[in-house]
This record gives sequence, structure tokens and C-alpha cells, in this order.
Amino acid sequence: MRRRRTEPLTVLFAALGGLLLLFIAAPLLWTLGAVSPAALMAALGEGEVRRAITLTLWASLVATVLALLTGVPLAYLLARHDFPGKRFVEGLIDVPIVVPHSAAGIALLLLFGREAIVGRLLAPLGLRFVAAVPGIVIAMLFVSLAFLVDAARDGFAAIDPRLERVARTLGASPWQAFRSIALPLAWRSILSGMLMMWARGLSEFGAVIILAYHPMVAPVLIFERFEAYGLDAALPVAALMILISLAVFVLLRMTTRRPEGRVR
Amino acid sequence: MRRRRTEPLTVLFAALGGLLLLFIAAPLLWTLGAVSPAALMAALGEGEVRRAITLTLWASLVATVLALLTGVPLAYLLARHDFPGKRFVEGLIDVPIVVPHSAAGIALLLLFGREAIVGRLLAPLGLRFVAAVPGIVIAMLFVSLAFLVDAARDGFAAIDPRLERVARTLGASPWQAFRSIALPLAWRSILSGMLMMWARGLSEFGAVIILAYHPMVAPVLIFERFEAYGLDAALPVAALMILISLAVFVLLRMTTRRPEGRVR
Amino acid sequence: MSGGALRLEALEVRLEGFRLAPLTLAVEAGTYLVIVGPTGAGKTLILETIAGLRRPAGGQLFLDGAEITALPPERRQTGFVYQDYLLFPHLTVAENIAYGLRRRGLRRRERETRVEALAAMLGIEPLLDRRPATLSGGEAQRVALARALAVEPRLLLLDEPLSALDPATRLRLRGVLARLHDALGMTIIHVTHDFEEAFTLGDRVAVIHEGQLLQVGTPEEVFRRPNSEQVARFVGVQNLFRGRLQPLGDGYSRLHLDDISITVVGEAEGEAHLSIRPEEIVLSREPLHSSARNSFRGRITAIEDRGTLAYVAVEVPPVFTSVITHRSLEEMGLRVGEEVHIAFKASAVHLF
Amino acid sequence: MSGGALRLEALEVRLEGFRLAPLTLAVEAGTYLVIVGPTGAGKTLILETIAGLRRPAGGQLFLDGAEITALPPERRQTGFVYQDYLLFPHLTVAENIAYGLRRRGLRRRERETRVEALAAMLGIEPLLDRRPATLSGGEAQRVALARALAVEPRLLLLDEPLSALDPATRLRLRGVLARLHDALGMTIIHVTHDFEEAFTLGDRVAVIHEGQLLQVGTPEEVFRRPNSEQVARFVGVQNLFRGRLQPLGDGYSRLHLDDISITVVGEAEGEAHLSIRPEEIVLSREPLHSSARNSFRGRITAIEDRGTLAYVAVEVPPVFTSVITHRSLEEMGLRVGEEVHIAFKASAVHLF
Repeated sequence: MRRRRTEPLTVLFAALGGLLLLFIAAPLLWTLGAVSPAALMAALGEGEVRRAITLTLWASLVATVLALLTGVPLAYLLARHDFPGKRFVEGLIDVPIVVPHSAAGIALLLLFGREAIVGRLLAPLGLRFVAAVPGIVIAMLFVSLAFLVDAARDGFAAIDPRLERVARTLGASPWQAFRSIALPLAWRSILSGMLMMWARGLSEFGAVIILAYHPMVAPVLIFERFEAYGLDAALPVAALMILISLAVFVLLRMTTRRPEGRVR
Repeated sequence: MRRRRTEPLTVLFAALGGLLLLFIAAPLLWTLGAVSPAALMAALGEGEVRRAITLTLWASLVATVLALLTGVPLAYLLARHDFPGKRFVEGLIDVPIVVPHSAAGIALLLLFGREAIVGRLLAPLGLRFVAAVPGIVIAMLFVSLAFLVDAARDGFAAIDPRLERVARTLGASPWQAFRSIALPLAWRSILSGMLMMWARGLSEFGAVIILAYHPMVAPVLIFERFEAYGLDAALPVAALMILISLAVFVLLRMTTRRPEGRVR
Repeated sequence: MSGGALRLEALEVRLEGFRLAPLTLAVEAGTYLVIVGPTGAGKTLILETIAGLRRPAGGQLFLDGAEITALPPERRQTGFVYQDYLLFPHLTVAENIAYGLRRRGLRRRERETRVEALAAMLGIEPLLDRRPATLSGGEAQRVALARALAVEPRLLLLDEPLSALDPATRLRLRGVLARLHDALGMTIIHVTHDFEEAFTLGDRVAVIHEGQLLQVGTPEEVFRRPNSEQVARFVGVQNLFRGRLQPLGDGYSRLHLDDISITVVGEAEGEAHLSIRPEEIVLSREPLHSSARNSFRGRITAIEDRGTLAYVAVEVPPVFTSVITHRSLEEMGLRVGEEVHIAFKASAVHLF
Repeated sequence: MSGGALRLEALEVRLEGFRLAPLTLAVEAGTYLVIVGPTGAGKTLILETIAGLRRPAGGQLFLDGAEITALPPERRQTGFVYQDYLLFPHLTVAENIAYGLRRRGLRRRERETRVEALAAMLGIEPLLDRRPATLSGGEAQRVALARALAVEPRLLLLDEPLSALDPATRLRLRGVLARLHDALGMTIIHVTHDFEEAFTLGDRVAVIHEGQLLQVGTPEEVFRRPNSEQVARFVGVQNLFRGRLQPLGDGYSRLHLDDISITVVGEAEGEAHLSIRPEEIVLSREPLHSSARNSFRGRITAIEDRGTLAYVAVEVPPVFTSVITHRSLEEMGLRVGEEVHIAFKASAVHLF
């Protein structure tokens, strides 16, 4: 039997798409390949680098937790209730993805700066935002919260609301039905949203640098070393951050993998 | 008849979620409110601002078109074919979202720099990437391509593949079936992916500043004015860019609006 | 655990353009009420409103005389069983059954004891450690029943509980429901579009059609003496009877009705229901000697001539309805009050 | 436009664990072949492989003697109609029909002429400017047919084309298919799980069951003389006949078979098919004087005793099959070769 060949169109599309994939993979692989393990270890040995990376991971984690406490309830409301302006709220959540990062930094500074309205309000509580960790946290929170809220909303929306209704007839209060039914069932979606948000927070540079050049997060450190000493000085830290992001990302893909490896 | 009140849990969740919404909306509104129309017009009157904004819009558009030519074919393959490593490819496309922006800039510079392998290869063609528009374009392309590819893939996946099969039996070649059936039916998704990608490209700062401080895109201009002259100098440009992003975003939401405004 | 008395007072149910006429209905304690109506007639909405899961657009609800219209669902003590089970997928069978007991603050020991008792009652002991996803439809619905019964509901609400099951399992679970009701004396409201369920399970049957409550009564009243053309059309003309089965050996049984007995295919014992399609009943002037094993003499009590077809009611007793052609009616010259013979095959009798 | 002759040579079809035995089958030019099999028996896969939309795992395909196994679908000239129409939603009805004509490079004028001719043939002229989303199922399927016919296919492949339609529309479209085949003399392969479609439309019928091609033949052969226990069980024991209807006035008609005529309810004329459930046919030793309007004398040609029930074939001619209880069989002492009377009501005859 003669076999038909692969369609020429498929070959063409694969070639075009391959170019794009190469464009993503090559810079990352090149960067990782350009840094020796010894150089990576040496970079990790520097106190400044370690402090920057630790701060980045922590600040993004705090931002993620803040979004967990406020964004998950919001996501639940969006998945369970219809109300006027719902589409507007859904849109508003995604706005930060498209606001230029440096403009977002300016906007946050305008509200949370030393002389600004919220900044002055919270100063007595010991909360400083400019050149301080809280500033880094709110910058990360602003640019990355959409990832968690959207994932949580999709997770809740995928649960049959009648499960919570059955729980109510069995004596559960609204809070108990949320905690014992909706939350555990949406947990996988929420977790993957948290990982995505955390990873996106780690990656932020523009909004953070406006609010807080110091204390220095890793993306700012990369920029500073590049500006001061050139490419070679920035490379080990960049490679470290790429590795960390990839690790988080692999973790993320593992939490979203379909159970039991079913084909679609 | 006595009416039950709104659940206290709903009130609590609305309060928590409202905090988050306020955190998104307030900085943006505050920024827009802080700049008078006259100041906006004055900023638009400056040649430097106009050039930066035009360059930003153009560069992001070029990046979007590049992704259209390579990413849409890739999205079609992902929606229509199963092949080994498909999940890996789908993951790879989303990686740039989580790579720190300054690290992405370093990685691109390493490949496309003056002395780097691709940079030297393309120099005879007149393509320079460092401190040049092509550098801005690839930086934007890298960080934003996932938005278009994912949207296009979802768009194609939503079309019954048997429609293209029917077209084939009616005499259409694979290319004709793609062009006359799949492409028009997925067009709405592709268009909204393009708008999202364009908006995300406009917003990029970290990767661009590493590759090309000059010619200056608007997010870099905001940063430079902030560094050199402080908040007040950066404010009008930031407000302009926020307005532009919001306009693109509203356009985006309009293309994705469900037809005939049906309630889900 | 014993049932509560429910009263609906001009209860209005509305949802996205859908609307039921105000519903007034009293259900005595311990009654098994079956609400029949076509799919999509709003039967689920009624149950959800009774359970407090939806707010009525108007009207009042009373349970044992106390108004519960504004009470949240968790304080109504109603058990709810959906057609598609809706077990909590992240909990084991035992945890599903114990869910309501935890909410009521029972200790671990007490919970285990009650779960085991319920599992024994419903024959699901071997399933207690399984996950819902691994259960068959019949098993899942037994678990859903056990979960609802665990909280000792004053009202058990069943939303087409047997519709998603295959016929054999449906029959078995119908038996389970009948036995539960007999044993526990609970008030049960069961909605369905299946007339057999209404006829076999209901103490009382309510017919809902096009947003209206058309008739409430015993199954015999509703199916034998529909109070309107609408109900008659909706329930169809059916020869529905209840009797005692007695096996005859060699593959047949005899079903004893009031005064007559009918031969049926298959061997079985005990209470049973049967139906015979009117097309299957042959009328004749003289006794028939044919392959039709059931043959009776009766008197014509009604003739409904509908043009080409005519429905003839023959009281043996009980009353059988036969459908014949208008031609036959004329040729045989049948009149109300005359004696005729009816015959139908043993294989034409549908037992359920 | 005239049909091509198709030959399948040990064609193997596989998909994700699903597998059909190698299929060898010849379809003469101009034949209307109906492939019947239960849903999920791989019938769609066979059609898609013939159309070139799937690669066979083995074997060969020939169209008019030339091998087409490796030919891409756009060069096979087959028309494909799916159960769910699959009209192009972004094109108007006229553009849908013209789609294949554009691909063949026809000029605008010619396209319009052909679209109008096809629309006239299928009675869809008023729909030409509408969008597919606004069409009813029957309208959509006519458009799908017109679109497939536009390219003058050598082979028309129909994948359960009537299954998604309501009964009345199904009947009307069945007539359309029969007329199209008569008028155009096309080769049609039609897969379905509906025996009535196979019996009324097919010149030839192929039965596929559990991945095997069990029997190919005329509808009469397959349904009256199944070549195996498997086919007999699958097609069921059915009293299927074809005859001419003649209206009698006053609501009845007479259907003339070879030697007898049967009274049926309703007035109609022309060729018709009928079926009678074996339970509806009563056997007796003497002629019956009852409400059963059809009564014939015949000879028993076969008795199949299955325990509690027995199937008795009575040749009038034609052969009718009745199912009676084993008891009746014994009590009446029926034997092959004996004369008996059969009777059934006019209302028990199913016309189609």
C-alpha cells in the first residue's frame, strides 16, 4: 500500500512555528549554556545576590498570599453570582496585564508615596512603601494578581453549584459549604494560579524599580550590574533567575497536568 | 413575606474582593485625575513624547505581525494534531511570561548582541538589534507572544475539525480549507489575541531597556523622566500610556464580548 | 426519625422567564407524595424552593405548622437527593454519609456508628472506603440516599432519583425507596416524569403540567379517574392494575386482582403492578379460542369514538380499556351496557 | 452526473483502540447501499476512509477500477453529508452550496446557475440568503445535500443523514433521498442504525456488527432471510412488507401485498412499507370474529420454541411471524405444516 506523505501545508506550518519556538528556546538555553556551574555557584556565594534572590522570592510570595486572601473570595463571587457590572469587574481584573510596567509604578507611587494619601495614612502603622519591601510587594501584586484571580474563578466555575446546595441541606452554613466543598475542589486551580502569580511576581522589574530601587530585588540587580559592569557581570544572576523561573514553571505544569495522563 | 437578607458570607467576600478591586482601580484613576487635560496636551506636544509613543505602538505592532505569521500556524498545528512532545511545546510557549524581564533582555542580548552569533549573522542584512528598533521588537515579541499563540490555539480548537474535512471533500486543498474555513472562523479569537499581545508589548519595559535604551519607547521615557526630574515630570507620559492601554483593552473586551450579549 | 407535615401556601417559583402558577398544597406527615410532570416543568425548582435553596417569588412555606419561608436551608432539616447523585467527589463514601453528622457536631464514635447503621440499611457496607468516582449509578444513588438520611430529615426531597439508572437498577432502587418509607415513616416528596414510579411508590400523586397543578389524589384516582381532559391526555389511557403474584411453575405466574386473575410470563411472587396497552386487548362477541391466554367477559361502560379509532371501556371488573377501529365498532354494533369478551396475550402484559 | 463503482479490498480501519475487521465489498455504479449497524460500530470511520479523510491501516480502495487509496480527499470527488449537517457557519446558504464550485474554478455566472438549479431540486430557493444558524434541521440537511451534490460527486457518502431530525422531517427527507437517487442515478453509501431507512432506501443492505461485515444483500434477503443467528438477532424478528396503498375513504386504506390485502388506519396512496410486531398477531384454530380487522388463513412453516415464548412462522403468503406463549403452543397443539388463522388489528399495523 502506498502511504500518503505528510501534507506540505503541515510541513510549512511546522517550519514557521519552529522558528518561533527556536526564538523562545535559544536565548534561554544560550544564557544557561554561557554560564559555568562554577560561575553560578560563585554568584550564589555573594551576599548581595543571595539577599536579592531571597527578597524576590519572599516579596512575590507575600503578594501571592495577599491575593489569596482577597482575590479568591472575589473569584468565588464571580463564579457563583450574577450582578450588574460583573463584566466590568472581570475586565478590571485583567487591566494590570496591559498597563505599562513603569506607568504602573508611577501610578502606585502617586498613591503610596511618602507624601501621598495612602502612604501618609499608613505611615503611622510603620508601613513605608518607597524604597521598602512593602513597595516591592504592592508592585508585584498589581502586575500579577490577574493570574490568580482568573485561575481561581475558572476553578470555582467548573464545580457544580448543586454540590454546595446539597451541603447546605445537610446543615452546612455558607462558609462551611465554601470551606469544605468549593475550596478543596477548586484547590488545584487555585494552586496553579498561585504558582503562576508567584512566577509572574518574580519576573517584575519596571513597576518595582520605580517604587523601590533599594532594597534590590533580583531583576533590578541584573539591570544594575548590566548598567555598571556590562553583560558578563549580569549574566550569572540572569541565569540563576531563569533557572528559578523555569523550576517554578515546571512545578506549575505538573499541578495542571490532567490526572491519570488521559489524552484530552 | 419576609425576605432573607444577603448572606453575610457574600458581604464579607464582596468586602475582601472590593479591597482588591480598589487596589487596581485607585492608582489608575488617581494618575488620570492628577494630570490636567492641558498637561496631557502639552506632553503630546513634545516631539520626544510623540516619537516615543509612536515608536512603542509601531514596534509592538511589528512584533504582533511577526507572531501572526509564525504563531498562528503553530497554534493551528497544536489545535489539530497530536504529536510527541506536544505538551512540552505548549509549555515552552508560556515560559516567557514567567522569565524575569531584565533576565529576558540579557538572554536576548546574548544572542542578538553586536558580537553575538545571531547579531553578527544578521548584521550584513542591515539588521542591528542593540540600541535599535529591531531590538525593541524582539524584546516585545519575546514577552508577549504567548498571548496570541494561546488565543489562536483556543480559537482553532473550538472549531469542529469536520468542517475542514467537508471542505476537503468539496475540492479544497489543505491550504484552502485553512484559509476559507478555519481562519475566518477563528478570526475573532486571533484578533483578540493580537490585541492582547499588542497591549502587552506596549507595556514592556525591562527587556526593552536592556536591549535598547535608545531609541526610547514610552515606558523607558517614563522611567528616564522619573529618574532625572522626579514624579511630576513622569506623570503626564504615564497618564498618556495608561489611557492608550485602557483604550486597547476596551477594544479587546469588545471583540471578545459574547454575541447578542447572552448571559453565560 | 419521623416525618414532618408540609404546607405550601400560594408558593410562587420563578427562574429566568420560567414561571409556575402559585402552588397551594398540603402534605401530611408520613406521606409519600409523587409529583409527576413532563421534563422541564419546573419540578426541580419546587423541590429546591422547599429546601430553601431558592427564594420563592411569593407565598409561604410551613413545616409542622411553623413558617419556614425565610429559613436558610441548613436550618430546615430536609434531605435532598438529585438525579445525578452529586456525591462530594473529594470525600470517601463514609465521609460523604458523615458530612451532615459532622456539621451537627457529632463525635467521631457516634458518626461511625450511624454511618455503619445507614450503610447496613442500604446495603452499601462494602463501599464505605471507596471514592464516588468508582461507584456505579445504583451504588452512588444509595450513597446519596444514606447521606440525606443521616441528618434525620423531617422531609426527604427526591429529584428524579431513578431517572439516570438502568432499568434493572431502577427497579431495585424503587424497592429500596418503598421499604425505606415503610420502615421510617418519613415524609417524602419525589418528583418524576415516570408514571410507573408515581403509581408504584406514591401514597398521593400530584400532576403538574404547563405550570399548573392539575390534580392531587391517590394514584388510582389520578390514573383511573383523571379530573380533566388535560390530565387524561397527559397520563394517557392505560390499563394499570395492582395485585398479588403467584408462581405457577414452568415459567408462568398468575396475578390475582380483585375478582379475576391474569396469566403472565415469568415466575415471581408478591405485590406487583401491571399495565396492558389498549391496542393489545381484542374485543369479540363470543368467547375466543385463540393463543391469547387471558380472556374475560365484561360489560361495556363507556365508548369514546374519536373518528378512526374508538376507546371502549369494559368492566369485568376491573375496567379494561381497549382501542379498536371505528369500523370494528360499527360492524360489531357495540353499545354501552352490552356484554362482550375481551382477550389479551400473557406476553402482552407488562409487569412492573 | 452518474455514479462510480467502488471496490473495497481488505480495507482496514483503526482508531484509538477501535478496529474493524478487513473489509472487502464491491458497490456497483448507481447502487444505493445502506450500511446498518449499531451506533459506535465504526460506520463513520468507514465513510471517512472512503472519502480519503482518514488513512486506512491497510488494504486498497478502487473507484471505477482505478486505485484511489493514496489520493487526497479533494481529488476523489465524493460528496459527504454528516448527521449534524456541518454547514459553514460564516457563509450564507448560497455560498455554502457554491463552496465546491468556487474550488473548481467556476465563474460567478455558472456558479449562480448551478446553485439555483440545486436549490430548486431540493426546494430550498427561499433560503439562499440565510445563515446556517437560522435554519431548521431539515432545511440544514437539504442545504448540506445540495452542497455535496454541487460538485457532481461520483460517490455520495451519507453519515446517518436523518438521525438528528424529528420523525416528520425524517420521513420527508427520506423521500427526497429516494427521489434524488432515482433522478440522478448516483452511487450512494448511506450508513445508519435505523432498519426502516435500510429497508425503504437501500438497493442493497450491508450489516456490520461488532467490527464484522455479516451480510450483504437486498433488503428482503437481509431482513427476511438473515444468513446467521447474529444477523437475525440483530435485525430482530420483524414482519416487514412492501405494498401499494389504496384509500378506502372514511379513514382507512387497503395495502395490497402479493396475494392478500391488509386494512390499515389512515388514508394514503402509493408505495408503502409496513411492520407488525409479532406480539400483535393472534393465532387460532378457527376463524376469529373479533375486533381484529385483518384475519388470514395460512400454514405454519416454522416454530421456534424458546422456553416460555415461541415464535411461529405462518405462510399466508407472505410469511408472518407471531410470538405466543409456550403454554398456548402446547394447548393448541400446533405443528409445522398445519393450517391456522392469524389476526391482527388495523391499529397494530405500523406504516412507514
